[in-house]
Amino acid sequence: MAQHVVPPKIYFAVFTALIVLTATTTAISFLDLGPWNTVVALGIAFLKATLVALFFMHVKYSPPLTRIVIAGGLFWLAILLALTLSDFLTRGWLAVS
Amino acid sequence: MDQGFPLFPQQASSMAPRVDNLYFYLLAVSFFFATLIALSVIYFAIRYRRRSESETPPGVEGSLKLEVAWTVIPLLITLTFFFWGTKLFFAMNRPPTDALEISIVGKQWMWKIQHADGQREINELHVPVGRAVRLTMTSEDVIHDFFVPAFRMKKDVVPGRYATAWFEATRPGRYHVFCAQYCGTKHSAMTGWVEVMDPLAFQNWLAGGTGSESLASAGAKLFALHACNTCHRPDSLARGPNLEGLFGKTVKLQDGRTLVADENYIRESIVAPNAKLVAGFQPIMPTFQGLISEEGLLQLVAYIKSLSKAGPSPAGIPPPVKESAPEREAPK
Amino acid sequence: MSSALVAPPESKHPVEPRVNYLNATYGVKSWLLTRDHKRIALLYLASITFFFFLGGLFALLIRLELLTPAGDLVQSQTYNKLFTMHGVIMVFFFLIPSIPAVLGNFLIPMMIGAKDLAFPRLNLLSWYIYMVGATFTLWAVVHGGVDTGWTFYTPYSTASSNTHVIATAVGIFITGFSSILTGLNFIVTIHTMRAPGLTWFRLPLFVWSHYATSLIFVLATPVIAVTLLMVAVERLFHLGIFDPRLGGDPILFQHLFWFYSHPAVYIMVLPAMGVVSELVTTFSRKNIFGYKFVAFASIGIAVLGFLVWGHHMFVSGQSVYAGMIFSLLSFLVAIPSAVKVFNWTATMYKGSISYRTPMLYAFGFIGLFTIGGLTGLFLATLGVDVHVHDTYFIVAHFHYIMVGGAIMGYLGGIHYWWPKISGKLYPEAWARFAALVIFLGFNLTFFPQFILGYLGMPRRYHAYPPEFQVLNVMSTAGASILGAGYLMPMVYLVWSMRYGKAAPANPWGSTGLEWDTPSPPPTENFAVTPVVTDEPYHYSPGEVEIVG
Amino acid sequence: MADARAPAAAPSDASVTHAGPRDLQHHFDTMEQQRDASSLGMWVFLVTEILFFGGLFLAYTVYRSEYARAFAEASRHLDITLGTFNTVVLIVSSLTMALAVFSAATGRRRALLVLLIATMVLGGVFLGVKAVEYGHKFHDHLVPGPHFRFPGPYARQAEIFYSLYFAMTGLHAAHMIVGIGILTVLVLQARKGRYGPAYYTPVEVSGLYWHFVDIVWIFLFPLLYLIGRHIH
Repeated sequence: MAQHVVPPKIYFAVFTALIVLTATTTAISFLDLGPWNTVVALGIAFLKATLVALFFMHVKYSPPLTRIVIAGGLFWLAILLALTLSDFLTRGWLAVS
Repeated sequence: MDQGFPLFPQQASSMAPRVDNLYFYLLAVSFFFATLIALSVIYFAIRYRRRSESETPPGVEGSLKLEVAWTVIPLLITLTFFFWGTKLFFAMNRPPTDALEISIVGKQWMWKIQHADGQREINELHVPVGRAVRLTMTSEDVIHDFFVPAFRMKKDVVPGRYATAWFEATRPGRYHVFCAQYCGTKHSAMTGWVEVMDPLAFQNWLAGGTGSESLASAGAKLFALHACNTCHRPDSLARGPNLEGLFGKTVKLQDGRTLVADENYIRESIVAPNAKLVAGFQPIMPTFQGLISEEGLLQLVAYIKSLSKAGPSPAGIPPPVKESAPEREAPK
Repeated sequence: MSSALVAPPESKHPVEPRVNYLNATYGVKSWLLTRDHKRIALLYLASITFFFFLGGLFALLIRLELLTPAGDLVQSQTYNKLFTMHGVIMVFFFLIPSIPAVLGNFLIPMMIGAKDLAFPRLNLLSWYIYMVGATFTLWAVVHGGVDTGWTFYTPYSTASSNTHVIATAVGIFITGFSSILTGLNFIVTIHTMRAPGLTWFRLPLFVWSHYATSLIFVLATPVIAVTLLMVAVERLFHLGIFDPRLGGDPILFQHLFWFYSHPAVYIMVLPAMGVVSELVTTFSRKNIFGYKFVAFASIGIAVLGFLVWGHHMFVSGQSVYAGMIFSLLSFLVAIPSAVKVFNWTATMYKGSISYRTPMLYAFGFIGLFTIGGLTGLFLATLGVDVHVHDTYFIVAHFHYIMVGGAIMGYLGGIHYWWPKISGKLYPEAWARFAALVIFLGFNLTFFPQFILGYLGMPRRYHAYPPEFQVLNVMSTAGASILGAGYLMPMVYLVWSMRYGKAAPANPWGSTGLEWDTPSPPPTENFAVTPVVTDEPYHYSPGEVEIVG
Repeated sequence: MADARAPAAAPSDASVTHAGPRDLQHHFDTMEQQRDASSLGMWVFLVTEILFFGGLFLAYTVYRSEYARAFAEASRHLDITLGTFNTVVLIVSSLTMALAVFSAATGRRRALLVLLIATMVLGGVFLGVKAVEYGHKFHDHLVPGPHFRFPGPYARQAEIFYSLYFAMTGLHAAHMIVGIGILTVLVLQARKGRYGPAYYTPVEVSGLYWHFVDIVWIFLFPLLYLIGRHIH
């Protein structure tokens, strides 16, 4: 896994992409897209995070186990968020709690 | 009630037999599986006990059919528990509409109870037999839990919101009330009694009460005292939403959400007015957090609810509480 | 799994004292700065035994108080501190580390043919972190204890209690990292340091169950860490994250707390299941029935264990629909446990079953864990849980799983690997007697509590109505027998260190790799890394019969 | 599975405990196994960090869904220019860290040293900007507690927003300080020429940690700073 040495030009390319994305997300946040604001902001953040992980953290060149570990971590975070929100979002449904 | 030591709780509410039937079903299935496993383990342990150290039993790999069987069968059985349990749970969480309204305020280490007609009790709850009773409960400090084992009824009483529970007593008598959520030093002293009386005896008890004014009329007084009517008024000068007919109506909020105005919404709008701002109104209402006690909030909520049940009755005179003839109902 | 390495001749009494991990180096420094996973395991053994008896002392005081309906032994404030400290110490300082940190640390490297865990220094750091966390908690105990219950429910813990909540919360926060490091160490070791030829499906089930437990360590513990941090910060700066008066929501605390605390109960029972799988196979001298199903049942319990925490909150104000979802998922998590019990029972079919002490503990585990598991179904059923929530029915349920299950498994494991750990044999007669006393004392203590629970006696009550007294007296009687039962192994195991007969390398004729090393093993475990060619638990030489 | 190990037939180097390259620890068979273990260990640790921050993200999500307007209002008082600047600072520090790992792998000792120090400096700049921001909050009475003042009707909900703001950015800053500590150790070791193409696992593993802390900020920045911008 670490044997694979990533050439610096890939790092610079990823770097510029990240800077551009940062500028975009800050700029877009001033437009009123209603609920879409959050979706776009999180989408860009997720994209930036994936770029950092794949290239800076060498996940692209790592054995599949690394990807499984990351996917597991994100899935467990999703469990925590989803099942807790399943309570908060359905509180008002039954006429009386 | 103190004869020897009981091994099973009394069934004193319409829900009790239904819960116990499910409990016995669960007991039966568990007993079956527990004995099945215990007997087979004991039988194998004796039948195949080690007779000599050099004994080498045959290797047995396993069997897919058996594995699938003892995965699917327990799953199907547990699903029956799930559906029956859920049916009961929904019944427990849907109080009948004509229930007698009683509000309870849990406070570190006592239960303060208020009847719709104004009677106040500490750690004592008098109810008529055969009549559904709906409890609207909140807490002044930490989480408590109103638990009546004989009714199989329990509900956490969380500060900052209303918890609702209901029961229909089916047998006169005195039954324990426990606080079932740890709440501090005298948690185990925060107990009380539910006194289930015949309807006639209950009426006499009601009449003999301290005769203080009803919840709704006390609420009307508070409504005037805090000058709520300067903004909440039916005419054009109103700067706050009109409260008549509010209870049970769907309200459209500033941020687009809509919700049904229930007790929790009314209470929150008094304590934190801008949490759920009504569309078309300015956030100018001050918070009354700490200015009005929990009892006062219950009285205000009762008053606002009374505004919507019987239409615009002049403030102060509560509409007569509908007294349905409490015929002896066979416990459901 | 006998390895190509020729095991040393089965000599009853090794002639000259070989160099082993115990006498390789001497002096306090050699123990306090050791990096040998076996010595770290013994360090853990000593510290958790101290906490077991401290927690047990609190339990006895509670049971003594409950002899009488009136609260007359101690004041209610003291009683609240007693059950809180009993809960905190038993859960965080005994049950969670017990099997993984002692037996797991000692055996996993040996079972997979490695010289040590992947990160020996982190392993020692994990013990020191445990001790620092324990010091904070002991400081709190000595200075007046904490009275919030081991659950720290807000707003009582953040706004109302005036006891040492922050010190205890910080203590548990620190000890959490000890679990994380142990879990991380096991996962990396099992993935990267298995001996050549040792594929995943040749691993002993003890290793599988510890792999599943490590997943829970790593995925659940951080959430309780950040939750206790928030409680401490909220208490210090009067913030409102969980305080309704300041706009917070106490139910959110319960979600965060139980997201960790339910998987934590699987941290406690899964390692014991791993031990029982080893015991049942060795003492039936038969390979496990349905190896893959038992292995994946451990992973299934670990994963499904994360989806069910809401069944602790059915009456807490959680929405009815969320209650339904958690109830359904709670039934799913019960299935893998049932599969394991059925497979253990099937393993005994046509076996050659010996009644040595470890097997008695395995029988005890299967019996009591089954009752604990089945009563869990009562609590997952929405309709019944409303009545029994926060009563002694729940107390009985989780003691059947933790004491009937986890501690029985722990004691079985300690007896089974004692010859390997200490190089000495324990006195068989005393050990069997102790196991019987523990089994009887346990049932007399906790079975009456099921009846008390359905009668409606609430948990954490200092005084109770008189009609509950008889059942409580029975429970207290059982507790004293159980207490006496637990003292016996403490005595004869320590005695056996000095006076026990020398143990051969493989006293039980087991097939694990750990039995290919001498007792007690050398620091490097294996002179030459073994090469594994056989299937796990291959007790019968002939080809394997497929049943049904 | 990442357990591509030396073929079973050649356990030769395993039996020889200490003769291998100086940096091979005794209980590992090969350098590659040691490297696999170290990076897997760091990745598993980063998963615990995901869950650790996850608890705070859950609290943020729940309260934002309940008090959306108040949170938007409160977040408008955060300084977006400093926030954006800090995000760029961290991205640059990720670049320098990645290049540092590259230099270690290719034996460029001087470049490794310079880049590690650059990463530390950038981390310091980030913390400096954070300190300035916290100073502004103290000045504007926006620190939760007795002195908390918030104009307009949403004072209570805003106080929860700022509790979460300080909790999340504070925890992130703490991780940043630990990261700078690790880099200091790396710089000291790199000065002694400890790391080269044969052995640079510590640099690589510390890089994983540093990039993770950057990713956490990549999510914190929009969630805390950007949500209130579009509401006028």
